[in-house]
Formats: sequence, C-alpha cells, structure tokens
Amino acid sequence: MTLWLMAGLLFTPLAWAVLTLLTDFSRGRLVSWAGILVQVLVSLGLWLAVARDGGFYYGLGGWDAPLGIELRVDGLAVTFVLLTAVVAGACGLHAGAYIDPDKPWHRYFWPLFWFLWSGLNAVWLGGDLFNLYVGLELISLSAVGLVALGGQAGALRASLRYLLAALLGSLAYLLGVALIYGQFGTLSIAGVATWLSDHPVPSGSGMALALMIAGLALKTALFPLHRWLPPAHGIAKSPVSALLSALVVKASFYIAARLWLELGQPIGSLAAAQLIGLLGSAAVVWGSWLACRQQRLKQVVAYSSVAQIGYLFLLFPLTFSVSETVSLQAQQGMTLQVISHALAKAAMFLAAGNLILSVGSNRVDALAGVSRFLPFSLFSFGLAGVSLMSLPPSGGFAAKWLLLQASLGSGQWWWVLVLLAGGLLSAAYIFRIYRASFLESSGTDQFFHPSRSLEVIPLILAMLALGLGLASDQVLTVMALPFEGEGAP
Amino acid sequence: MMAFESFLLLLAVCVPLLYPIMALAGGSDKVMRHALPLLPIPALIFVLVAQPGGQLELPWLLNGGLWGMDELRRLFLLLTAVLWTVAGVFAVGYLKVHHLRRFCVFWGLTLAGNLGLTVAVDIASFYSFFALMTFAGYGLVVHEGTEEANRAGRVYLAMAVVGEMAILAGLLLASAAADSQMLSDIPAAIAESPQRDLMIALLIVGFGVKAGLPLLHFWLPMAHPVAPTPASAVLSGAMIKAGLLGWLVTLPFGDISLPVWGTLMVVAGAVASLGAAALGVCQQRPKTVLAYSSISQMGLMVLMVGAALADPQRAPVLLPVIALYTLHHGLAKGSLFLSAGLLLPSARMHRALMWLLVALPGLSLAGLPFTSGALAKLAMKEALAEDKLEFALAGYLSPLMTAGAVATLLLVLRYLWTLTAKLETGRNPPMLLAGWLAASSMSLLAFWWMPWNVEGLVKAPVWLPALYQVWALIWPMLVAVGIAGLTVRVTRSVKQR
Amino acid sequence: MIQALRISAIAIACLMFVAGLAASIWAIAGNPLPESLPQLLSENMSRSGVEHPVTAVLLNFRSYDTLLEIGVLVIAGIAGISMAKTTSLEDPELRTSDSLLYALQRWFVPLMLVLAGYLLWAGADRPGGAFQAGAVLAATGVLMRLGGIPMEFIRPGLLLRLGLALGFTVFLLVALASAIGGDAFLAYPPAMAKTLIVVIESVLTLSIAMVLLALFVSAPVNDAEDPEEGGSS
Amino acid sequence: MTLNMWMPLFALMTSLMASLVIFVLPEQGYRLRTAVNLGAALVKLGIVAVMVWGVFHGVDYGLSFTMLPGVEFVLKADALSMMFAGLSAVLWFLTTIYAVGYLEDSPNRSRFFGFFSLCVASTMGIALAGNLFTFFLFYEMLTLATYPLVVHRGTEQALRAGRAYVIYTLTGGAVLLLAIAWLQGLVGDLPFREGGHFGDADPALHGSLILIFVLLIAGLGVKAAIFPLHGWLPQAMVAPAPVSALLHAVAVVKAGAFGIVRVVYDIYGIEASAMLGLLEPLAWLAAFTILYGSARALSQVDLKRRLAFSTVSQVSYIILGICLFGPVGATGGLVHLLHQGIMKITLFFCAGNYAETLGIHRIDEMDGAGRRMPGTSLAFTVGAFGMIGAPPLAGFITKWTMGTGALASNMDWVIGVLVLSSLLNAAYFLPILHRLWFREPRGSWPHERQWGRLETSAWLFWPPMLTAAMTVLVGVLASLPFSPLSWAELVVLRAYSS
Amino acid sequence: MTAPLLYALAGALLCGLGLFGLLCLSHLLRKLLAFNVMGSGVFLVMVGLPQHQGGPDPVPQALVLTGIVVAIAATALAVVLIRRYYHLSGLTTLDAEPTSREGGQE
Repeated sequence: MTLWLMAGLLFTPLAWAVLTLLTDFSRGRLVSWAGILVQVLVSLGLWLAVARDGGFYYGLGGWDAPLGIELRVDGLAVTFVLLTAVVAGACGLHAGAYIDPDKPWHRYFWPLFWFLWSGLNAVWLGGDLFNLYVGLELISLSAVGLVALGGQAGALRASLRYLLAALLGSLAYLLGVALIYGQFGTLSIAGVATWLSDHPVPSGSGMALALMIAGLALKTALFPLHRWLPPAHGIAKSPVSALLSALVVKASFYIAARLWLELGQPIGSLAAAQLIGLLGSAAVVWGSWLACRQQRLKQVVAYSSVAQIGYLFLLFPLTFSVSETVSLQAQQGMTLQVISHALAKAAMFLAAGNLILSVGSNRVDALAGVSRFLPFSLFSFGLAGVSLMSLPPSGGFAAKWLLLQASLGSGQWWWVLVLLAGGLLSAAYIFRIYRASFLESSGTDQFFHPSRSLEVIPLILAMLALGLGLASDQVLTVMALPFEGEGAP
Repeated sequence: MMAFESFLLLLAVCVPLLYPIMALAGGSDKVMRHALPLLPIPALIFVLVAQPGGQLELPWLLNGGLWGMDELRRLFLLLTAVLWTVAGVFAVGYLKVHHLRRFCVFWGLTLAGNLGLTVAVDIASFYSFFALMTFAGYGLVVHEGTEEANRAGRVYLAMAVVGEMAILAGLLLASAAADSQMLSDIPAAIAESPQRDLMIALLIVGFGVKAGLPLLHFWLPMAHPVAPTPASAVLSGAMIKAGLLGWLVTLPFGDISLPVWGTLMVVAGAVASLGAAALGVCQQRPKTVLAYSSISQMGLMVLMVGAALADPQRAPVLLPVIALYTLHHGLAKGSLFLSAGLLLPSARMHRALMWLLVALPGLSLAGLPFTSGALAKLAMKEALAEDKLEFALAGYLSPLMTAGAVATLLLVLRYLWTLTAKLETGRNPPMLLAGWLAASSMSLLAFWWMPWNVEGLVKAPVWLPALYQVWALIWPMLVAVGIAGLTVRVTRSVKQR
Repeated sequence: MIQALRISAIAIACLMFVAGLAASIWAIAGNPLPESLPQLLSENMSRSGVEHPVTAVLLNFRSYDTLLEIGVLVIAGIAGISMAKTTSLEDPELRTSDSLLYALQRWFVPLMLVLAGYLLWAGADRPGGAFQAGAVLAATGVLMRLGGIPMEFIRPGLLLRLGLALGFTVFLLVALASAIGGDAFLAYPPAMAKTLIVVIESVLTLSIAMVLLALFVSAPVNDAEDPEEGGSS
Repeated sequence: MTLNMWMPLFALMTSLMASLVIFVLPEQGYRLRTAVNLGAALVKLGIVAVMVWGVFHGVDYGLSFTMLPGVEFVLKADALSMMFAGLSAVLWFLTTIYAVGYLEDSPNRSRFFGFFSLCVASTMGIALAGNLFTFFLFYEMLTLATYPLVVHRGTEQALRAGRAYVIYTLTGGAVLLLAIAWLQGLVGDLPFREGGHFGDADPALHGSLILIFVLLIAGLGVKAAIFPLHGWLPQAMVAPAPVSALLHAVAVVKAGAFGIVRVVYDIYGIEASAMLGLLEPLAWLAAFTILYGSARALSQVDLKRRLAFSTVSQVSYIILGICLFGPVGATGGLVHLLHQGIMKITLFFCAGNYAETLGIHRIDEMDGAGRRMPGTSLAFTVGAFGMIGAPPLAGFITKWTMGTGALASNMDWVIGVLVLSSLLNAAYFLPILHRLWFREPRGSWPHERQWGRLETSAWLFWPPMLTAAMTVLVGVLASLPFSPLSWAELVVLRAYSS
Repeated sequence: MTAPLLYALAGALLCGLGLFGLLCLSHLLRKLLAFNVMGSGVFLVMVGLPQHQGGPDPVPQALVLTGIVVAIAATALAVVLIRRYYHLSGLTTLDAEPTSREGGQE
C-alpha cells in the first residue's frame, strides 16, 4: 500500500506537469484540479500510513543507499508533504480562478506549478545529498519561471536576481556535496551521520557543512542574503508569491535543518551555531523593520517572510550542545513555525492578491476604508496576521512558545528577547495594514468583490494556521514517530 | 417588635424614600405638593405607637440591617417627624411652581435619610441614610439656583463630603475594632481600642460638620439662609441634630473618661455658643441670624457632650438632657425659621398676635419660664452642676451657660429686629400659615408633654418652678434685653448724628 | 573609490574562500576514504542492464536524479517558450545571410545527425549517451535555424510541446510501470532493463535536442505582457 | 458528566458562533442580526446561570486537552470564574441592547457586532481559563478582538488611540508571555488552584519567582491600567460608547485585573505571595494608581475622558483589595470586580446617551441635561454616587469591605487611600451632577435628536436604567445569597480554606 | 599530489574566480559566464577529489553529467530571461532601475 502511495506521490506531479503542458490554461485548470485532488489524497494517505506504522526508507529503483537513492519517509517528511499538498493545492485552486485564462502564456503556469510541486516532494523526502540538489534546482528553475511568466521588466529583473541567487546558492551547496563525497564516499546523509557517530570528525568536513549551509541560507534568504527575495515574492502573481513564500524557501531551509540535525553536533561549532542564530535574529528585526516601511501591500508581506524565516534559524543554536528536551522543543518549534508560516503566509499572499484585485491598486494606502465592504480577504489577511504575530491560539504562537521554552531551557535567554521583539515588530507592520483598512476615507466607492471561491481559499488556510495551535500536539506526535527500521542505511 | 410596628417602621422610611418615584412617574404637581406633609406621618404614628426597645431585623440589607428604637432615638425621631410634618405643611403653601418636582424629590430623599438614620441601628444603614440625607440636602440648599445658593451649595457639599469621609473612616475603624456591624457595639470597642483617639477624632469631626462645630460650621450660615424656608427649618431644626445623634450613638460615653476630648469639646462648645452669637448679631438677614443661633445652640449641646465625654459617671444623666434639649431646640428653631417666610397681615390685631407667636419660640430658646426652653435649660444646668461633675472645667460651665443664655436672647432679638425690617405685608397662603402655626404651637405645647422628669433633675411640677429657678432663667434675659436696648439706642443716636 | 574598495574587499574575500577551500580539499585528500562506492558499483553492474558504469549510474542506480534532471531541462524549455512570440519564426533579423554557412550546412547536417545516432548507441558501453547525442542534435538544429531553413515544428504549438515532453513522458511511464509491476518506483525488471534504458535514451535524445533548440529559437520579442498586480500601468 | 464537561465550551461558543454568524450576515440584515445578537446573549445568560447554580452546589465543570507538549488547554468553572463570567454575560446582554440602539444608522454594523461578540467570547474564555496558558490565549485574543472596536469610527483620532492601545497591550502581552513561559520552564504547567502552588516553594526558586511575579504583573497591569501602564485607556475612550462601556466595565481592564487575581490567588497563592513580600509593593502601586487616576480625572473636560481616568482609579481598587492579606480585604477587591463593572457601565451608557441624544461630549455642555433626560441623569447620578462610595450603593459595599479588610490585615493606611480617593471622586463627579440637575440649560443642545415618547430611544434608555437599578440593588441587598458580595465571600472562603 | 587532486585544487581556484565574477561584474551575461566558470570549478572538485584516492569513480562522473545538464538548463533559462529583459528595458545590468517603476525599497 505504502509503495503505491509513494509511487503516486512521486508520479502524480510529474505526470500532471506533462499533461498540463499539452493543454491550454482552462483545460489545464480542470486537469490540475483532478491532480490536486489525487495529490492531496495520496499525501493524506501516506501521512496516515506513517502515523499508523511509523516511518521507513524507500529505495528508488530498487537500489538502497549508498548505491541508489533512498527516500527518507518519516513523520516530519510526510507532514511537510501533506502541508505542501494543502498549501500548493490551495494555491492551485486559487490560481485557477485568479489567473486570466486568455493570455496565451498562462498555459505554462500549470506545468511549472506541477514541477515545482514535484521538486518540493523530492526535497521533503530526499535523503541523498545530490538528489536534494537536483530537487532544489527543479524548485528554483520552476519558481523563477513562474515569477517571470509573462512579466514586465520589473518581474524579469526580480526573477533574474532570484535566479542568480538561487544558482549561486545551489553551487555552494553542490561544492559542499562534492567535499562530502570526497571525504565520505557516500551521498546519503544518514550514511554520513552513521559513520560520524563512531568515528572522529575528519578535518575539512567543517568547510563542507559550512558551504552547504551557506548556500542553503542564500536560497532561504537569510539575512544578509535576503535581498533577492522581496522583489521576487512581491512582484509575482499572488498565487505564485504564496507558493514561493510558503513552501519554496522552506525547502532549502529544510535541507539545512536536516543537515544540521544530523551532522551539526559532530561537525559544527558553537560559534557557528550562535552566528547563524544571530543572523536569524537580525533577519527578524531588519525584515520586520523594512516591512513596516513598505508602501506596497505585497512588499510588506514579502519582507514579513524575511523576518519570519529568521525565526527558523534559531533552530541552529537551540539544538547545538543542549539537552535532549531542549533540542526536541526547538525542533518541534521549528516544525510548527514552518507549518504555520506556510499556511499563514500563503493565506496572506492570496488574500493580498484578492485585496489588490478588489481595490485595483497594490498600495497600502489604497486600502483605506476597505473594511466597510466587509471583504473576506481582509478578514483572512487579519487571521493570517494573527499567526504571523504569533498570537494565540495560532500555530505561530505554539511555535514561539516552544522556542521560548527551548531558549529558557538552554539558558540562551537572548533569543527570548528576539522572539518577543519579533512578535511586536510583526504586529507593527500587520497593524499598519489593519489601520489602513479601518481608516474612513471618502474616496473609496469603487470596490470589486472577487468571487467567493477566491475569498474562501485564503480564509481556509488562515483558519488552518490559526487552528494549528490548538492541534499542535497531535501534529507533533506524528512528527516524532520512530522509524520502522531504526538506522536502516 | 410586633409585626404592625415593623410594618410601620418600614413604611416610615420607605414612604419618603419611594415618594420621588412619583415625580419620575409623572405624578401631577398638585399631588406632589400636597403629599409633602403626609410623608413623615407613618414615622409620626410609629413614634407615638411603638414602644422603645423594639428592633427590626433586615438581614438582606447591606451588611445585615437592624433598625430599632430606643429612648434616645425616640426623642430624635419624634423631633424629626414633627418638624418635617409641619415644615411639609408650610411647604405646601410656600412652594412656587418653579422646579417644584425637583424640590419634592430632594425633600423626600432628605426626609428618608433623616428618618432612616434615626432608626438605624446597624452601621451600614445608619451611614447610608446619613449620606442620603447629606447629599439630598444639597438639592434643598441650592434649590433657588441663585449664585449665592450655588456658592453655599458648593461649600456645603465640600464640607459634607469631607465629613462623610471622616465618618466613614471612623466607622470603619470602629467597626473593625468592634468586629461588629452594629452601632451599639461601637462605643465599647472604641473605648478599648488602641486607636481610640483617632477614631474619636474622626467621628467628632465627621459628625461635627453636620452639627456645626466651630471651624466646621462655615457652610451652615451660608446654606441655611439660602434654602427655601421650609428646607431651612428642617435643616436647622432636624438635620443638624443628626450630627449630634451620631455622636451620641458612637462615642464612648460612660465607658471611659476622656478628659482631653471632653475639654476640647467644652471649649468648642463655648466658642460656638458665644462666638456664633457675636457673629450672629452682626448679620443683616434674619435667616442668617437664625443660622448663627443654631450654631450657638449647638454649642451648648456640644458643651454637654464634652462634659459627658469627660465624666463617664455623669454621662447617663447628660444624654437624656441632650436629647431633651435637642427636641426643644429643634421645634423652636423650626418655628423661627418658618416665621421668616411669613407675610405680615394687615389687621393690627392679627399682626400683634403674629409677632407674639413669632417671638415666643424665640423666647423659649432663651429659656422663658413656662416654655420648653426653661425646662431644657434647667435640666442642663442641673446636669452640669459643678459639684456633680468630675471634670477640670466643671467650674466654668455654669457661667458659660449663663453667657449662652444671654447670647441666645440677643440673637433672638436681633432676629426679630431684622425680621421687622424684612417682613412684607400680604396674605399668607392658608397652608403656609397652618404650617407655621403648627410649628409654633408644637414648640410651645411640647413643654407640657416633654418627659421632663429626666433623672429627677427638674423638680416637679415644672409649671411651678421654684423661684430661684425662675430668677436664674430671667436675669440673663434681662441682661440681654438691656444690652439690646442699649445697642438700639446707641445706633439710633449714631444715626441721628 | 568606494567601488574600488568594494572590489578589493570582494577579491580578498574570494581569495580567502579559495584558500579555505583548497585547505579543505587538501585535508580531505589526506584522509582515508571510509567507503568505496566504485567497488559496490562494480558488484552490481551485472544487474544494471548496461555495460558502461556511468550510464548505469545515470539511468539505473540514480535514475531518479536523471528523471528530475530532465524535468529541470523541460522547465527551462517551458520557461523559454513561454516568452516566445507566437507568430513569425522567420524573423529576418535572426537569419544569417552568410553563404558559407549555407553551403556548409548541406554537408554538416547529415553528418551531425549520424554522429548523434552514434553517440546515443555508444552510450551503453563507452562514453556517450542521450545527453551528448541530444546536444549534437540540437546543434544541428541551431545550424539549420541560422541557415534559414524553416522549422515549423519549433513553433510553440502542440507539436513542440509534445516533443518537449516526449522523453520525459516515456521515462515517467517506465517509472510508473515498474511501480505498477510491484517494485519500487523506477525499478526496472532486470530482464527488461537494457531494452528500457535504450528506449529511454532514444526518446530522451529527441527531447533534449528539442528543448535546447526551443530555447535557442524562442526569441523573446513578444511585446504582450502582464501588468503587475494592481500596478499603475 | 459529559454535559458538564462541555458546559464551559458552550458558554464560550455562544458568543463565538454569534460572532461568526454576524460576520457572514449582510450589512442590511438588521433584524436578523439583532435577533442573533440578543438570542446568543440570552442563551449565554442561561448557560452561565446554570453554571453559577452548579458551581454553588459543587458541580465540577471542566474540559481539557493537550495543546502542546506539556501544555494543556483547560476550561473550567470555579467560583471565581463564574464571578467574571456572570458579569460579562449580564453586561453583554445589556450592552448588546444598548449597542443596537446606539449604532442604529451608522455604517459597518456587521463588523462591529462581529468583533463585539468575539470580544465577549474572549472575555468568557478568560473567565473560564483553567491555567495561565489558556488564560493568555484568550487574553491576546481579546486584544485583537477589541482593536477593531476601538478604531471603529475610523477617524484619525480613533486610529491613534487604536495604535496606542495595540502598542501597550501587545507589549504587555509579550511580557506576560515571557513570564508564563519562564514559569512553565521552571515548574511546569500549573492549573489555577485555590490556594496556589507555591506555599512550599523551594527557597532556591524564590528569586526567580519574584521576578516572574513582577513580569506577570507588568504584563497584566497594562490591561488593568496600573500606573504607569495606563496611557492607552484614556485615549481609547474615542471608541463608541458601548465599546467604552464594555472595555471599561467588563472586558479589557477587567481581564487584566482578573488575571492579577488569578496570579495572586491561584498560581502563587495568597500566603506565598505574602511570604515573598510581593503584596505590599503591589498594594502601594495600586494605591498610587487609585489616587493618580482620580487626580487626573479632575482636570478632564471631556466626559468620557474623565470617566476613563476614573476607571484607571477604580480598577486598582480590585488590585488593592486582593493585596490586603486576609479574607475580608480579598472579598472587597473581588466584589469590586463586579461592582465597578456595573457602575462604570452605567456611567458610560449615560455618557453615550448624552452624546447620542443631545450631542453632549464635554462636561460644560451638560448644564440642565437632567431636565431634558431625567432617567439617564438619574442613572448617571446613581452611578456617580456609587463611584464615590456613597452608601448604600455598590461602591460603598466595596469600600466598606475593603476598609474592614485593610484594618484586619493591619494596613491602616489603606483607609486613608480610600477616603482620599472618595474625596477626589466626589470632587470630579459632584460638579457634573450639579450641572445636570441645578443649572439652567444654555439654550439649545449641540445636536439634539428626538425619539418618540421616551427621552431617548428605548434601546438606549433601558440599559442604563437597569444597570443603575443593579447598582442600587447589589448595594442594598448585599447580604442576600448570590449577591456579588456573597459570591465574593464564597470565592474567598474557598480560596482560604484550601 | 596526483592529477585528480590538482584538478580539484584548480577547481577551487575556478570557484573563487567565478564567485568573484558573480559578485563584481554587473553585465548580466558576464555574471552568467562567471556562474558557469564557478560551476566548472565545482564539477572539477567533484570529479577530482574522490578520484584522488579511489581511482576512477563513475558515480561523480555521472553526477557531474547531471550537474552539467542542470547548469545548461539554468544557463539557457537565464539567457532567455536576459534577452527578454533587455528587450523590455534596454538594460543589461540589474544595478539601475528598469523603466517601469518598481517603487518601494528593498
């Protein structure tokens, strides 16, 4: 059964990429909706299977690591697969209604969308360093393609910037992979970790890890390598922005986190961990500050991503040389942050798109008086904002709570300040939007109500982000499931 | 307490309390007006019917309510009920249409407070009614709405609030010390408490505001004259006595000797009775003169309170005397105030009769024989007799009282003098006249019903006082008349020149 | 001034980077290799269905990589043609009027086609394979394009998209078929491995060539564009 | 058993559901919206009444599930929660009626009532929260739900007020979160328990516990408007009158005060708080706030602003009360939780009536309004006297009980504070009353509206009358069972007996 | 020092060179070329380093082959984007703002 599910999971997005390549946008939309349904069901099935039976390794082509490529199907991975199915599915549904089907180049949206999805699945499940590289490139190129799709000079400029950054990041990562392979003769992360667990750390591997993490940090837009992100996320079509912010940046972070959790303890150093944490903190502060100063709605949301990503990197110091409990808390916090940010940010971008559609302008000022029309999108935007501000009962709050606990538990109290200040700063830019929408101005009589389907999708995502906090424990139990065959490789 | 009496007691307080609702519900002006004298009737019936000592428990009220009547309260209640009734009658005739309803509302509330505090035995309801009376009284003071009235109201309110707070603090402390919510437990607790002096100070000051203690009296000469005449009557006749009642029920009489407090009070009383007189005779307006007279008379009562504080043995004797004096003064002063609202009839006969009736209560105040004043003064004199009092200042009390009597009459004369200047000729409305007549007659007739045989102080029968007593009463009056005559002459000659 | 400073700073950083990298490489080169993958590989060569180890790795042991890699290529192709203009392929600007090229082309095109075929065939046991063959094929197409030979199929229509997707589709179908057969995704039955690999290689060649050519041909002279959401224009 | 388990959730859900339904309703659906509003309020009132009865008889209402590793989401009803829940249920009902009338023709009503219900749902959650974590959950939810209400008018001034509100409360929330997380890390998840947890705390922890306490109070003190964290409150009075009423009487400031009660009684425990030396400084702070708020109120010319500063002062009574170590003082503080709510809501209702009916906002415009609007003015008078602490109204019961308590715990200076504050209260309320009743109107009102038979719309008229009547009744009938005083005594009895 | 190690070290140098180019050059095509130089360096390290000790290793060769394809795909995409960018804005660098205003601050 699980084999079928795995095959379905890997096959569907690729197959649908091909299928939709052969159709135009409108027909592609129908096809894609079917595909989304399949993909969601498969992901859910796999998630349930793993929740019931525990995780396993899946050797592709019948070859096990190190010779072949093994997929690591554990609780965390399937959770992210499911998350991807939900968020990407929502974005797909939204895009189907949102994107103008009459522009000929929009037919290429669907194939790129599906390739992106398949790349994401490849990354969540990947256990092989080089395969992860390919998966990353799959994501990057399709993402760049989506940003540039039919765009103006501004969009092209943003996508070029994005492309160059992504490529540089990939190369740095690949260089690290080359060093790892040169050192250990294997590409399997688990293999390397196993070997390291009973051998002294060979010299030179520090550089490998540093290169890989630096490359991934660039692709994740960690401060100060974040400058490519806001233009790209801000200028893309809203469903695309949602995908990029919610999932794409998480992919590279996910790899970095996996590397750190497996190899960080032996190879990494305290200074490195603290440095990364510090950069994350700087991202939180700087990103939020810039978000406060943006004039355009989507730029605000995009800079908010920069800030939110900063939280994720607190994982590094909080799992290095700390007790088992603290490390677990930090990991759980990170997981929840990824999930809740994905849901919330997707909701936010989709809602922002709807709002822009409604008022016909992408400026924050243009929202003046919008709340009078009771747009659902504003409500969704607000709900998503709750999660971003990490106010209860959202998933963002649960994540922050766990990270707080971890910081206090490990005695690294300085991260506490970052977490709290970050929450307040995010409140600053989110309330700026609320404030704008509550302003009663005379000029706004024109208001276009987007169709209900467009408005419902972000609402559902935002509700999920909000409700995640209440169900965090259940989610985290699945994540912490043991492996079927511990240490299989 | 019997069911009927309980019901009557409840009715006595609740009728005036609920009467304002009629104003809100839109009762006609005429009904409102004519209901005024009826409000204290239940209380009057109660005080006449009920036996002292009965109590009514109201466990649901505030911190557990207990209302009742003892000898002391009976006198006060009697005074209150009578005075409010006659003032009510007077008011029916007196009131103009302007803001009638507002006046009625505050009248009812003040009355309810006044009656309530008299019968309340538990601290919370006592204080509640006291506050109700104070704040509702403000409505009566500023009723006329003139600039002067507003200023008086401000002073009244400011001082009243300060007084309220002092009372609150004092009662709180005392209640905590007694660990009881009943007034009756307080004096003993105060007597034993280490914070005794603080509590006493707070209570004296708090009630002193109402009772017009020197330095706390400023509001009184301002507020009493500006109020409508019937309101002035009750203010000076009844409400001012509430402060006295407050002292009587809270201060530790008879339990402990407090010479310092006693001295202070005696001094205060002396200052009040003489100082107020000195200020009062300089006033131009009759009601202001009366207000000072009130202060002065209260000073005499303060004097007794001080003596009672100082000498625990004598206190049981003094308290009834104070009550007696209160009754006497209340009725007389009420009548005097009402007379300030009269119009002079044109017929000579009537005019003379009226002047006589106006003057008599005043002379009663001064202690004219065969009036309640004579009785009260005698009782007071006996009670404060030097040889029976263990008190440092005891020797000064007698001359003080004599001086007080002189001052009293001077003030009364001054009042009559100013009144002649002010009174206009006209026809009094019948109810107004009836009210005033009732008040005067009450004041004069009370003599015959007063429980004069208090502790055997006044030798029976009162209508046949011993000669030395008469002389003791008369000679200060003569002195006063002499002074007054002299003054008139001097002023005339000054004017002529 | 600032520019120069910045450049020199970057230069120093890069030098340090090189030094660090070289040091690591040197250090790693001195460490013993804990695991020898080539040995494992040669043990399993017999089950791979091809003789050449690189091809075996590419199309059997790590075929998932290759599948995704083709996906990447297709993405690039898609993204490329998404920007193509749809009407005139015969843009005179793009045509070289070089007569030498025109003459050479008559000779070279058939030769290159043959070479591509050879490379594909050789991939099984010596260096070569689908990608090399596809590259040569694409070069042929470029040459033809430059020479002005009309290539209707390159028009971004259904045909082009079919061509782009062909190799990938076949690869994917094989992968799926193996999964349906009951094994893991992409697990070829050993008996059919060789055949399948050859089929895949052939279609891949075609597709790779198509992608590369499409990328070359699709000239972004399309003036139609999407305004930015809520943008001023 | 199962029904009892779900009761707290039902109580929460009535207003939450109402909120969601209202959001979906069209703006024009006036009747339906009103029906939903009032229906939900009535249902909630019923549920709460049942629960009050149940708690009185010792029924256990509780619901909990694990939300995060080591953290439970707990809803439970004890005597203290029912106090707050009862208050909010009753006053929600009245305020809803009032708000329906108040916003009769104004825009954005769906939005308003949606958030309004949400606000009440949060208050309910705060009341029923069974541990600090759950409390915090609803505490922050309240912040969010109130913001749209504060800025409802959408004017610059309202938005500025909203900003101040958010800055204050979110910062407070962050501090609170830190404290809760720290506490959790130190000793684990602590449910609210009568008698607290730290009666026998390890002396090694004392330092941290004191620091955490300070943080907790700082976090909660923002909403409770303790000096110097009160800055948002006077600004927030720009909100529509029903909002101010709810904000000041039930929801926001009370949430802070209630939280402090919870922390002192049910987390630290009154004995432990006293042992750690935490109560005295807090009491001084509260006392200072009481006087400060009153003093500032004196100089305000805007009616609602004066009332706002009065709130600053009054809420600290609650805190002062619980700092009085001993059952009587505690009763005084707790009972003020209810009394202040009832009195202050009366005053705000009246202020709203003046504004809505006569266009009066400033105190000097109120001359003679008593004749034009006798009912409202009567209610205002009752409320004002209650605030002053005049007997036999609600405020007097508070002051009396607190004073007795202060004496019982040998904090005699509290009497001075009470007296002084009453004087100040009198100083800023009595002039208003004088204007209302004894001044002649100055000609025409700024902006008068006529409503049929009553002095104002019936929707606006009855709520203040009812709350004024309640002000009188809870004072006069303080000794009856289920009166606020009796209930507070029950709470304290349970807290001290455990 | 074996030949593969030399390749690897040369690869390191190329990486540095490419990085420098990528960071300092402003013309987009040059940036792209620098990327390719860097890519080549990475591939050299990838192939050279393992073969230094273990002899010929087909795995990195296959990886590099894949890597090259990916790099080509990326390069091709980049070129298409650059051309279109140039067509629309007339710019060859990212330094200046394009004609359509982007607004906001980065």
